[in-house]
Amino acid sequence: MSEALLSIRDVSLSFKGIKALTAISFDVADGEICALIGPNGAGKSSLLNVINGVYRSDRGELTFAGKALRRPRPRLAARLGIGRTFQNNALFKRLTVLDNVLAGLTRKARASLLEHTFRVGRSASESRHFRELAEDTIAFLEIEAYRDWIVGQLPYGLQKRVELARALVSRPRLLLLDEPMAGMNHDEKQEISRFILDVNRDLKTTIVLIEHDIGVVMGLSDHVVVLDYGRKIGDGSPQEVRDNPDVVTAYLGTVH
Amino acid sequence: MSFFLETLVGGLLAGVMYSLVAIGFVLIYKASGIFNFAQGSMVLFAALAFVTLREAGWDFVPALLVTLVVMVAGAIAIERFVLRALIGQSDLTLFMATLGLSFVIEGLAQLFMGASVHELNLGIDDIPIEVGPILVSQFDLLAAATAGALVISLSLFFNFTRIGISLRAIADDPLAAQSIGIRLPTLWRIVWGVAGLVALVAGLLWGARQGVQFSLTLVVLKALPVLIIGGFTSIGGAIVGGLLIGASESLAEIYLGDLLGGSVSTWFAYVVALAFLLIRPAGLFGDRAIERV
Amino acid sequence: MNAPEPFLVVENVEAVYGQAILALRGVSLTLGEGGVVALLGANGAGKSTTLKAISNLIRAERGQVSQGTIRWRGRDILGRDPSALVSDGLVQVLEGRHVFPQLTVEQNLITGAYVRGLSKLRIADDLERIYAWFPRLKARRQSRAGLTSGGEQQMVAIGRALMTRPTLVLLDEPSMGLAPLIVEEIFEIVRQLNRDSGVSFLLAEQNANLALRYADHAYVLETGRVVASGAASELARRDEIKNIYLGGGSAAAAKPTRH
Amino acid sequence: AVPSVFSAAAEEAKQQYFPLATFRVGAYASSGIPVWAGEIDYFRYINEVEGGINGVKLFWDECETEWEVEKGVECYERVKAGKDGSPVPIFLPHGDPISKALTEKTVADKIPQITIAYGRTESIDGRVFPYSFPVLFSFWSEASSVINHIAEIEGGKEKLKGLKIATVYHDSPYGKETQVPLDFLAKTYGFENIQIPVPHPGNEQSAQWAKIRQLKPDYVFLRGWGVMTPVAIKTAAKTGFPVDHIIGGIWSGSEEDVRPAGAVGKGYKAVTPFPAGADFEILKKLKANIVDKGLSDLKDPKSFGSVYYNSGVIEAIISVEAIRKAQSKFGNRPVTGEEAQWGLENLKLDEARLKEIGADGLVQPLELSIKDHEGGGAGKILQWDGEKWNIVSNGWVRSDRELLLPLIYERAAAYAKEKGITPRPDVSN
Amino acid sequence: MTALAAPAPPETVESPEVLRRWRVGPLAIAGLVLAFYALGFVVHDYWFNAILIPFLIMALAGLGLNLLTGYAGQASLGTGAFMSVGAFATYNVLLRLPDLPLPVSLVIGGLFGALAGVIFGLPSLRIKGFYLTASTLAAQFFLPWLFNQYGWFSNYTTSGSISAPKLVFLGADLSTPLGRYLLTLTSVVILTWLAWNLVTSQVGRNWMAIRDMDTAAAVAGIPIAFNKLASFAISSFIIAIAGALWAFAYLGTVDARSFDLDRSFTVLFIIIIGGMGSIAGAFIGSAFVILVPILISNVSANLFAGAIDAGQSENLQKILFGALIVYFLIKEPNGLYALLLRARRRLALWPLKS
Ligand SMILES: Nc1ncnc2c1ncn2[C@@H]1O[C@H](COP(=O)(O)OP(=O)(O)OP(=O)(O)O)[C@@H](O)[C@H]1O
Ligand SMILES: Nc1ncnc2c1ncn2[C@@H]1O[C@H](COP(=O)(O)OP(=O)(O)OP(=O)(O)O)[C@@H](O)[C@H]1O
Ligand SMILES: [Mg+2]
Ligand SMILES: [Mg+2]
Repeated sequence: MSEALLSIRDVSLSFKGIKALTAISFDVADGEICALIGPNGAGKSSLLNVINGVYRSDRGELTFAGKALRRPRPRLAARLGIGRTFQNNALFKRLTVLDNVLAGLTRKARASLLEHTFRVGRSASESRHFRELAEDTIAFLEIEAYRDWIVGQLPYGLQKRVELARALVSRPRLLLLDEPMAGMNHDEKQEISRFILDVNRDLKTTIVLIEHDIGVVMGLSDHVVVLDYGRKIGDGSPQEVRDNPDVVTAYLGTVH
Repeated sequence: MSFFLETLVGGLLAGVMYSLVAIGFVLIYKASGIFNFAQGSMVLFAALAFVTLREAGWDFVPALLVTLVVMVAGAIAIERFVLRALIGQSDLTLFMATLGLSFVIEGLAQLFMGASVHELNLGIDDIPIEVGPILVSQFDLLAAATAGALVISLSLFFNFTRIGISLRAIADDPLAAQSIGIRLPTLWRIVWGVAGLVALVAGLLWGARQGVQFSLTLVVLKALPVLIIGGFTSIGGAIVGGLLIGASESLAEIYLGDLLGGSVSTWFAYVVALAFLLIRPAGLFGDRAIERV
Repeated sequence: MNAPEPFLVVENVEAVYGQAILALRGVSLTLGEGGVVALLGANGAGKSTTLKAISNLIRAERGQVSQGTIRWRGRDILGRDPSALVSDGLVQVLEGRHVFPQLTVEQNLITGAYVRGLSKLRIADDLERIYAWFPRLKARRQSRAGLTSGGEQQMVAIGRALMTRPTLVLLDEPSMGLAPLIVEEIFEIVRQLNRDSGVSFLLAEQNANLALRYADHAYVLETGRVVASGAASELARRDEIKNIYLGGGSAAAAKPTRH
Repeated sequence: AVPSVFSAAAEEAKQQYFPLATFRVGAYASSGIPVWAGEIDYFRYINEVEGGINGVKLFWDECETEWEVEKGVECYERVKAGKDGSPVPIFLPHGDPISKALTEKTVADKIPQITIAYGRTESIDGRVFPYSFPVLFSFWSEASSVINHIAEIEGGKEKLKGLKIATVYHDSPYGKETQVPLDFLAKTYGFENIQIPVPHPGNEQSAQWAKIRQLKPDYVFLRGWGVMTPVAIKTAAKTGFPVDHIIGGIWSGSEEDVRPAGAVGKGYKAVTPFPAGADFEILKKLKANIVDKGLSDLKDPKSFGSVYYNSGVIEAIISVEAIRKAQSKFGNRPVTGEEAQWGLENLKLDEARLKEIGADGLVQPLELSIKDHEGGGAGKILQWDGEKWNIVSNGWVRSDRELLLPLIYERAAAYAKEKGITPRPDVSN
Repeated sequence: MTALAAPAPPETVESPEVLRRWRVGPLAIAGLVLAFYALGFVVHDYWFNAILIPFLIMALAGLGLNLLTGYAGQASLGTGAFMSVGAFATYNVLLRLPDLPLPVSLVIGGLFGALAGVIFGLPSLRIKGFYLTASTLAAQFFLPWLFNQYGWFSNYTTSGSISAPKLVFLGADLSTPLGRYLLTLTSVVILTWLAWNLVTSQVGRNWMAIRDMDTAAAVAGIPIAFNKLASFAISSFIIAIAGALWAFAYLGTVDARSFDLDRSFTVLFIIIIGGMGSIAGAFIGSAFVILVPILISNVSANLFAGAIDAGQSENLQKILFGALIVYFLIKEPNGLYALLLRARRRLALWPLKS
């Protein structure tokens, strides 16, 4: 394992008396797949929201790629190369799949408003270039057939894929995935797992992922962090976590 | 000082009149997230129906009841032919539908009841009475009392009955509301019916002040800033907003008017409202938008 | 045809969205009284649409049933007002956590009881029952539902539907976004309600193993058609069905692994 | 090019086309309905009783404007070419904004527009505005007449000195039209000129009247519009200002304006070029020949003889007389706009002629010329007795037109300069 | 999963990349534009003054508002106010800098509109939904008040209304109906082209992303504040030019009151009935709003002349118009444009399936 790409130190977050996160610390190594698990309402999504600046933590520090993230804001995080998908699909509902994916490329855009308005300068070449990138990603995730569909009319599972494509297209260094496989059947989950592995391996993207399917987590991740009631109750390799009795009682139950 | 007080009191009393119109908006917005532009036409229609009956020789109470029945029938028709067909459409689409509706209502009002200007006499003298150093009109006090009573009873009605929560559920997510058995049609009829009642009250009071005529529809312009300040979803907010707007508008006209050349009250209320929004993006008492990811 | 007609009969139903997208192409299925039937199939197969066609919530999404019949307890329910169906005991849990965001968790749950017009006391009893199933909700009862976590919202949606005291529940992807313990809990609730109160369930579920474990009968959909059906235990054994339509075999099937 | 084509055609056409841009729905329908009734009733009277204007009967189409500019323009464009070979002699835009939008179009099309008691005051100068005719009573004359009426009450113009006269006006270009003349008259006569705006629509005026209570003016000149008038009267009563010291302007002086104010409106006065009442000779004739025969356009018999009804009749009389005048030069046939312009600019209605028409007392004596498209400039003062208007002035109250005209010409010249218009020479006859 | 055959995509919404790929589009549009120019030389005055010019100008205003509302998702009721800025600014430029060529004056007028748009768009950074819509009313009431209140804006005319000095460009007099038509048409063509460029570029896509979900847009790296203000600026620029044309190419003279709230409603109405987030929608909506009342009134004038009372017939027309609005909204909430697309698709499939 190489050094930490993201390090979280002592992060706390509360909402009107509800402690969503309490003094969370852990590191995500460069190039690893880190799974975040825990019961419902444990604070997993909140933690992702803190990392890319959707929520502002009350306390604590974040370091990304060696630099302290003092006041993370979503756009800043995006510019630094942190991509994200959401638990409740947050797609641009009335745009097509292709346009959703293209929108994910904004952080790479250089052409100005005026260039676009008058179709001069970098406008055309950039559009062409973006189009290629987007098509590649769409092909990679095997959703070409739906390229021109309005996203709002796609079934849930496909929407999750589109979201992944949108996050992926700008080649982020860190990808935060919030339940990317919810609502999918076994095969589909495997397919997505393969995509995630490919991205991780081929593009060297570091991934933090929330997932409830423990089988997937075990198969996919290098490192698992367990949250419960806003606290970290486990942190280690998949096997270690699985054998941790706290984790079993709080989360897994006896089923697995 | 007494001049200041008089201006202030005049403004506050006017503000109550604005609230009266604003409540109609709040009701419908609460129930369906619709910004009902036809509220002004409903005010006109109600007042016109009432005077027409009165002028035809009806007594006060029967005229009032029949008007109310007409308004409720209208509410049922609106639910049946417009709202039901537009369930789940975007806010703007619904908004525009109410604009279309306002054409229909205005057209119907004039078709059946003519376009003449009518006097509406509620039998309350508009004679000033002296309260200390200031003059207050009996009529205005009555209007204020009516509005107050209306607000309190509606607040109670909506906060302490199931209807209140059901309405918020519908406004939040009509699909989910239907999925658990909340009857949109029934509730919409109730709310639009109550909005018709409010329109009737507003129409009577405003009609008595300014005559029953087409420009009654314009009273909505006074209600909008009230809504922004109070919040679109709060009945109590409508009254607080009304007082704030009435008072500030009146004072501005007097004290800023000279400075800026008068007529500042055309926009002053909106600017006050805007300033409020910058501090509280959902008005004083409105529900904040919820967005979780 | 002397045998009494089954509890719920869906016959040859075709459904269209926006007068353009044909989502169901002749789906037929039956559900006996007190049965638990699973609807399986890949993304976009038409599971949710089938449920919405039955509950008639499809109308609100600009969809409509263009052909076929749906009968419940012997009566044609096609095109009936969805809320009327709820008061008769047919409730659907929508896919994707449709809570009322501005209402608190508790208010959300209470709205489910309105259709029965019960006294405050009876509602309180029912609430306690839901809280006993989902303690997490009790802790968050005063929070606005829109602000709670994804899984909490899912619990609210299910709890709220159960507050209507239904006799037929259409459950759309109940396990989505829930932690393993809670998923088990939900299926246990299904079993318990089914056994103790005779509530029937029609559930659309992606987790085929789980669904087949709890259901007694299952239908497999593909692109708007029923492509297989049978007793759950039998389907669970037929490997070719599992491989083709349900994605992979048993839990032991190869998982993608690193290295 | 248009008129020449039509003058040829018009000679064949037997009837005179006279399109009407009505407003029978929308915000101003309550005034529009009686106005058009008066207009149409008079036209019918001309056709039925007099057999047309020198034998040329009138026929008309209506198009609805809702008093909106765009609809007015559309309407004008739709009708301006005439119908069945008969040209349009005169267009009545009936609306201040519409008339302004038509100012240049009417010049291009050579169709005169008559704008009684609205429109640009400076269009009195026919050298700059050849096709706009603010006949009878401009806003400047209105203001001046009101001041002169106050002077009469007070016992002479010298008594104006030191008086406080407040103008409560609708805050719009229309409302502001009287600021310049009042300013000028205040300087001339030495009264204090207070201006208090009321924003549109004027349904809430507590602040304005609180101010009046504080400033204690001797008279209030109320230049209202629509709902502003009854609200002003009511609010005045509420704040203790004597209603009989309020004098309304032309558009604050109809039954529709005071009736909603109810009992407190009693004693309220207004200046108008459209005296109310059904006793005028021509109204009696209309009653006998049109209304009683069921030919009237009026649905509500109460409105017969009202300010608005009479205003329609007056406007129709002036239009008909202008056409008649034009026929005297161009022949007894349907006339074109250009010909009607000549008719208007040479129109002279003296007492004798008015008597013949039966309009003495209803229409003021009038003499138009190229330099003077107004021609009259006097109004009568009405007072509301709770039921109806009574004329309380002694005949027509004249304005100080001689004083004001130079100012008006100055403004017209400035307009001409801005628009690059070369004024027509004044070739009176 | 991949076995799932995807049916043809439903084409009810304009999405940037879909538009970009239009093949027949450019030719058809060029043809349409030429046809419009050609129209100028065959029709009668009435068509220019009463139909074509107002239709084009309202379509332009609709286009401007559609950028803001349909694309960027910020509903505004300040359209009338921004039109008035254009009219009064252009008027003052024409008056005070008479040597500038006409198009430059128009552009300057538009820039003032853009400035006003940015100022009154600032609240959008904090406020959303109907609260924002209602707050744009501040612009709607403040700006026309300003122009009415201070005589400087109307060069101290007593009437408070402004009218265009002679419209001349390159020595050609554009004051004739044909001239005004060509001026309007050319402005509309150019601005439509620019708007088209925008909405089919990354900018348009970003606006639509913000419209559909602004948190997600921010997470995808889209600068929210900049884009919201840019949409206000560009939309107001176009609307302001529409306002100037309204004043000078259509009516010839206006006062501030003619840019009242009703005007704002009309424009909003145009885009909703025509199709939100669709360029063609603005034109279709404008045609509906301008033509349908005229049509109804012409038809009823010929049909019922004399048969029913004039006043009642007007009321019936108004009811009919209102009912039509509701009817079309129910029939197709995405606007007439979507309705047309669907009809076209039906027609294409016609022999196969109804
Ligand atoms: N914006 C917010 N306002 C109030 N409470 C919040 C907010 N966001 C999260 N919470 C609360 O914080 C807690 C943690 O929520 P979070 O969404 O992080 O859980 P989670 O671990 O992602 O759960 P799940 O698996 O159900 O998605 C929950 O109890 C939730 O209600
Ligand atoms: N609101 C809608 N508008 C248009 N098309 C829709 C809508 N909802 C579903 N569809 C279409 O109908 C088909 C069936 O979708 P449905 O949601 O029933 O599938 P599903 O089996 O529930 O899939 P998932 O497992 O993803 O939930 C899909 O092709 C989908 O694109
Ligand atoms: Mg979560
Ligand atoms: Mg589904």
